[in-house]
Amino acid sequence: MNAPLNRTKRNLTIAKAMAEAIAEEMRRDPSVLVLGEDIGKLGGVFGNTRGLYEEFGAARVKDTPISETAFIGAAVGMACVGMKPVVELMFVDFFGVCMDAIYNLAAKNCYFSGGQSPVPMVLMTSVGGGYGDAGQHSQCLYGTFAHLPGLKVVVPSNAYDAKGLMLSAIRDPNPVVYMFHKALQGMGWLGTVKGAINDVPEDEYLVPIGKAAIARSGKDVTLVGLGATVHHALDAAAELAKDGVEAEVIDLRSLVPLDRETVLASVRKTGRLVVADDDYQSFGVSGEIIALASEAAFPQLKAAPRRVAFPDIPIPFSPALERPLLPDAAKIAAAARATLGKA
Amino acid sequence: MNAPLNRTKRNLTIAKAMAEAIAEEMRRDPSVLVLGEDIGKLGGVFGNTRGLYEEFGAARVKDTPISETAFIGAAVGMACVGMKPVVELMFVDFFGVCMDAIYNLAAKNCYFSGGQSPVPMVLMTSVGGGYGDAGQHSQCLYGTFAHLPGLKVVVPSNAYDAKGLMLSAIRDPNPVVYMFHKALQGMGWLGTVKGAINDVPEDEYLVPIGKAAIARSGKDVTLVGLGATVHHALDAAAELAKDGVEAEVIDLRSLVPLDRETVLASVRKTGRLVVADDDYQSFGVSGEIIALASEAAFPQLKAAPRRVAFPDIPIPFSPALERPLLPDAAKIAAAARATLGKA
Amino acid sequence: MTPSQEQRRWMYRTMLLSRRFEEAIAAAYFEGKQPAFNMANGPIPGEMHLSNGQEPCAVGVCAHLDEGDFVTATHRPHHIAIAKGVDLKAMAAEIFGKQTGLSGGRGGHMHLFDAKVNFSCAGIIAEGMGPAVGAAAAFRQRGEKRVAVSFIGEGAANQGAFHEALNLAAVWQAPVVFVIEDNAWGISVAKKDSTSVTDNALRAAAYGMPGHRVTGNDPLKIFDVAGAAITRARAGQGPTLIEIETYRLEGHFIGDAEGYRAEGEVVGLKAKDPIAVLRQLLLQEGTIDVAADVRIQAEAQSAVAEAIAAARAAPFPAAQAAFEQVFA
Amino acid sequence: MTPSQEQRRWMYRTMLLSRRFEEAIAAAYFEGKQPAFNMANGPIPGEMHLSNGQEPCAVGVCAHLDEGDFVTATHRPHHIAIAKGVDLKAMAAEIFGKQTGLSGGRGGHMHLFDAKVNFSCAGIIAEGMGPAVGAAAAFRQRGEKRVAVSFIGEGAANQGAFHEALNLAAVWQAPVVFVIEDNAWGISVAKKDSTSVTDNALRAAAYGMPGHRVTGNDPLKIFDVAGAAITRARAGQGPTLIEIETYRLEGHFIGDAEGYRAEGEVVGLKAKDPIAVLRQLLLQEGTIDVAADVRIQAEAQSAVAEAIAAARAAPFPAAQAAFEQVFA
Ligand SMILES: Cc1ncc(C[n+]2csc(CCOP(=O)(O)OP(=O)(O)O)c2C)c(N)n1
Ligand SMILES: Cc1ncc(C[n+]2csc(CCOP(=O)(O)OP(=O)(O)O)c2C)c(N)n1
Ligand SMILES: [Mg+2]
Ligand SMILES: [Mg+2]
Repeated sequence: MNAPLNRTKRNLTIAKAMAEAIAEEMRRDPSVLVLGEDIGKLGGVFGNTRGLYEEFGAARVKDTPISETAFIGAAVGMACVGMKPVVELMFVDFFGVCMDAIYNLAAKNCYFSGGQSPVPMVLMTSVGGGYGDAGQHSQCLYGTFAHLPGLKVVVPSNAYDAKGLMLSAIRDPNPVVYMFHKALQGMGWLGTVKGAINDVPEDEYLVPIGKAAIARSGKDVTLVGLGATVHHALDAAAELAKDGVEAEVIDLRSLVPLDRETVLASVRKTGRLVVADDDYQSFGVSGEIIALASEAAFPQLKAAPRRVAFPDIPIPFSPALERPLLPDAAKIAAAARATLGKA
Repeated sequence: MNAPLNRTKRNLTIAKAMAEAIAEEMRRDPSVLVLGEDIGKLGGVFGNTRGLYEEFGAARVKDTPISETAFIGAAVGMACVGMKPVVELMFVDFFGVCMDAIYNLAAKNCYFSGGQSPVPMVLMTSVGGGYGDAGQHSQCLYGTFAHLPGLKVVVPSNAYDAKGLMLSAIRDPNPVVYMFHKALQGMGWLGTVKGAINDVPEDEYLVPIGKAAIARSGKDVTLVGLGATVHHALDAAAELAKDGVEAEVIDLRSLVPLDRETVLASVRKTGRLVVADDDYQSFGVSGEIIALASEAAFPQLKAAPRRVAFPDIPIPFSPALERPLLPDAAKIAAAARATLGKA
Repeated sequence: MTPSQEQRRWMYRTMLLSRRFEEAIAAAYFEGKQPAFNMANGPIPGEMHLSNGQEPCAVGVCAHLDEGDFVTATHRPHHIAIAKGVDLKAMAAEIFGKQTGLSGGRGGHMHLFDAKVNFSCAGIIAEGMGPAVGAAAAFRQRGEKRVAVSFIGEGAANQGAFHEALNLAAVWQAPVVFVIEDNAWGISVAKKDSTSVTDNALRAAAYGMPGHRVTGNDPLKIFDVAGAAITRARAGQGPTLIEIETYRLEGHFIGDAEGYRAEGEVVGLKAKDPIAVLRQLLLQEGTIDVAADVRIQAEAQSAVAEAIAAARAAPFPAAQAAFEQVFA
Repeated sequence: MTPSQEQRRWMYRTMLLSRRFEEAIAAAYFEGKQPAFNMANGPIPGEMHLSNGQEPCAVGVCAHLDEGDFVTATHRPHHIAIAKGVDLKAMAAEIFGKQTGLSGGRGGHMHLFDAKVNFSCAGIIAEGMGPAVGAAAAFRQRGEKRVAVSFIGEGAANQGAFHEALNLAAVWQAPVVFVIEDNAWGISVAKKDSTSVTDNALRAAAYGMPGHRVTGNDPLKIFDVAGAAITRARAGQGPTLIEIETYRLEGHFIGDAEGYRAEGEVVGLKAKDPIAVLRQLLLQEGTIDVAADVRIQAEAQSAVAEAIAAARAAPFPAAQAAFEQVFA
């Protein structure tokens, strides 16, 4: 990355950073095009394609029928003949109507073809709840996508990463599932975690897929998060710092490939691990990260690893029910304290 | 269970045990019916509905079009108005064309309705590879189903359990995903692991959903498996016994609810854990079981837990590629030895 | 088929009730969301899809149904729920996320379930179609005279589930009627940009079933066509597909800026507000007089006010309740 | 459209090649599986779906295509792969799971990919339809004269993906032709028990596109109808749906006991074997003489023998190769 020195800061939302990345890549590469529901004139329900229709027109920014199986399948066909489609699945919760095109087709064509037919496409999809949209519009499903081979899976936690990961995703010769969290997106109507809005260089830069970030350094306990939970973990770390506990916060950024080395190096250093995830708890991300540490950093682990995740129940509508279930800084800090025997 | 004393053994395949359970329940309960592709005259591609069409006729044993979304959705509607459908998704690999009807509809209606509309249905589906059927017909996807709330998930490893779990599943007021492994099914054309064929009482008996079985007792290391890997684990235990290592083998039988107590009790006793799973390794069953032990049996763990699972790649066709990837007794025994420092 | 005077009054009253209900919901929805509109805030969080203008579809069809008949609706469900007889108080309480709601706050506005009247809805496009076919098939198999009706939007007619459900219904000759509310828009995408036929009723022929299109958002015409289809289904003669031209007077959801609509479109639609049209007709033909109208309006208003007040007054569920009813 | 003499000979030769190939594959498939038939054993494990009898569909359509045109096929792909020009040796090696196979043994018989001739197939019903629409849309957008063809079975016409793909193709006016091979069976389920219309070509009207049914499993009629559709697509006039009556002379897969077939059904179909019929015609009309026929047959036989021998002789991939090409 070659950001000019002394440039003035340009704080963007993730929505704007995504749209900017796509636009830049569309300017550079005529094979890039965008497909999905309401991504044209409307600019995307989550604002991440705003301005593209006006600049590139209907031929390259195609509103589709409500036919996810067909248009995601079509994206695979386009990719096979030299295009680089960026496709939107409006809410990840809708994966159930089109998962075959994603996990059996996009994900496996490269392998089944022995590398003859790679599938350079990006599937961007919104995740997360907390705003009362109930159980079919609030899920994260990170574990669902990360479990199935052949897909890269990225989850930006801030606008800088959002742009850099989008550029990497579009240029990647493989299908990349790009999961953006509604609570971070920067759409006024969804509210936005402050830390997600940050300085985004106008230039082109890549955030590598498969490399976690150390969002805060520390030596006493490792807090692993992704997407929204990175911010809760940072808040928890600030809280813990008041008690003199130095937490290291890792932003996974990418689930596939998973940056096992960064997680392990941190856990080997701190000996303590808390995983924060707003996806369902069991058989998902939090289990995998704990298993990783237990298998490969067992000698260094000083306490039982812990996790703060969404419980294994459908996501309820009422804020009285939903809010208490979501991971937050207090729960993460409490879990961290428990690993330190300070519960 | 009240099996008559001194009865002669009746060794059945899982296929026969499943069909027998369904038939018994259809005789007892007129609201039970069977839906799916080729489950009528053909008796199911995997034999598990054989004889039902002849006994109960086309009205209660309905061959469907190749329309999984519609007929699984229809099963939910039937369940809502008092029927108890047993539906077949021929291969679990096909879940991508109909997952919405499973995970957002069948799984969540009870919750969304505040308990007004429970969904008593069984979704039976074949899993597993090892016979050269390639990457769209060989997956297990245990983790995929277990991760999403609202579904019970069972995996029989032998005919006795297959019948008892099927009876429990049909009577359960909730959607139960019943995953049967092709390598255990007892269809000649698929070959069958010997241990899967066992004595099945003619009487009615229930195997409770949510209760693991201790398939072999031991004190030195805990081997956890499900479906096919139970048999590999038992073979590994026999192998280890030759070296004086007493392995305890746990057959999970049910992933949701997960019998955490039985797993933990064993790990607390042995201090050592190996998980064997032929589903994809990451973000799935093996990670969850290891995480469970690490969180809740940390003080008793004497060595890093290990797993033997299918690697995170699509399942290749060629036996030269597929077979070396599958979990087997040798790999499990080696992992167990490694936990004992005998690698 | 022509509705009786009693049926006409029911249709008018029910349309009014739905409209007043949604006006009250919209007002409550805006509370606490200003100055910066944030969907998470206020007494009603999340998305809110209003059906203002589409009431004729609900009453024209549901006039032929009773409690035992099975109805599935969409993310835009209020008018249908009300016409199907869902308990208004429990529905309001659900939308406010209260313990007294239909499902104790677990579902919210997109997941209204009332098993007593066999009503449900869902947030996934076309998800209710399979269940309607299944319920109808069960009725047929048990020799019951009940029918099922599945409502969807015109945008949903391009979803795979639509095709599978219609074919399965036809193969099983299930007593089910599929009703498409064609409000010309799927969020911001116009029907003509998403749908390869102008008239979805044409698609019925792909399943060998009758198909009808009803124009003009006219409750009486809808009553007629739906009545014939439901009678046919009850008589064991199989499924029907109906597409109704209707009007979405509001945005896709509250907060939608509607920049994609042509200038004057909404004004034009509002000028044809079906409630005003029906009122005019009933007055003209003498089915109601002005006094009756005043009374009907007042009753609707007070039923809604009562439901909303009760919803506001009701307690929130205890946090622990979230863990209940995951399984039966 | 009528095929030229050269085209007729190509069709005959290609049908023969496909038939001989499948006979050889079937023979190899049975090796090592006896006495107890176990699919996991022998040089070719897994399911094996033969297309014997369906060759007219492949040649009648592919006669109009060249390498740049994009074709997706199903779990029953050999005849189409061969007609599309997939490398026979690499294909045989793939089916034997060898390193020299199209994808080095990763895919097998249901996942034959040959990017050089833009051919692929898949094991999930109707999965290839979306990709065909997308490839065609890309061709149109780039101003190329290439077309896409998606083959499916008649059972697949009841899958949601069918509906979505046809609608999308029509909305985009994509140069794609959908070809249904109607062999009357979806495994053990007869078309009449799964499909609400007898003629799937009727379903084209649901998308405002032309639909044609070709009867008699006749390669010349197929050539005619497919030629018009492909010409239309190439000229930018949009998609077409074609359903072809064809015959499945074998079981759904090898090992199928076919107890669901009516007595005499297979015998009746074999009596109409399209290869015999075409040979007769070509001899009669003088397109080939007996000597040419003998030569063509011998060539097919030896091409197959060579491919199978090479496949047998080729090495298996190294176990480690399984980890390669998961990602590009
Ligand atoms: C499978 C699926 N895809 C997309 C959506 C997002 N979505 C919600 S409503 C809607 C538009 C629906 O249009 P239509 O069916 O015409 O119903 P209307 O909103 O007009 O009542 C879309 C695309 C969804 N809920 N489910
Ligand atoms: C989504 C999906 N459902 C079911 C199957 C199992 N299956 C494989 S082939 C087949 C029958 C297909 O019938 P048809 O489309 O007519 O093709 P044919 O086998 O006759 O060539 C079925 C049900 C599948 N592969 N994918
Ligand atoms: Mg609409
Ligand atoms: Mg067929």
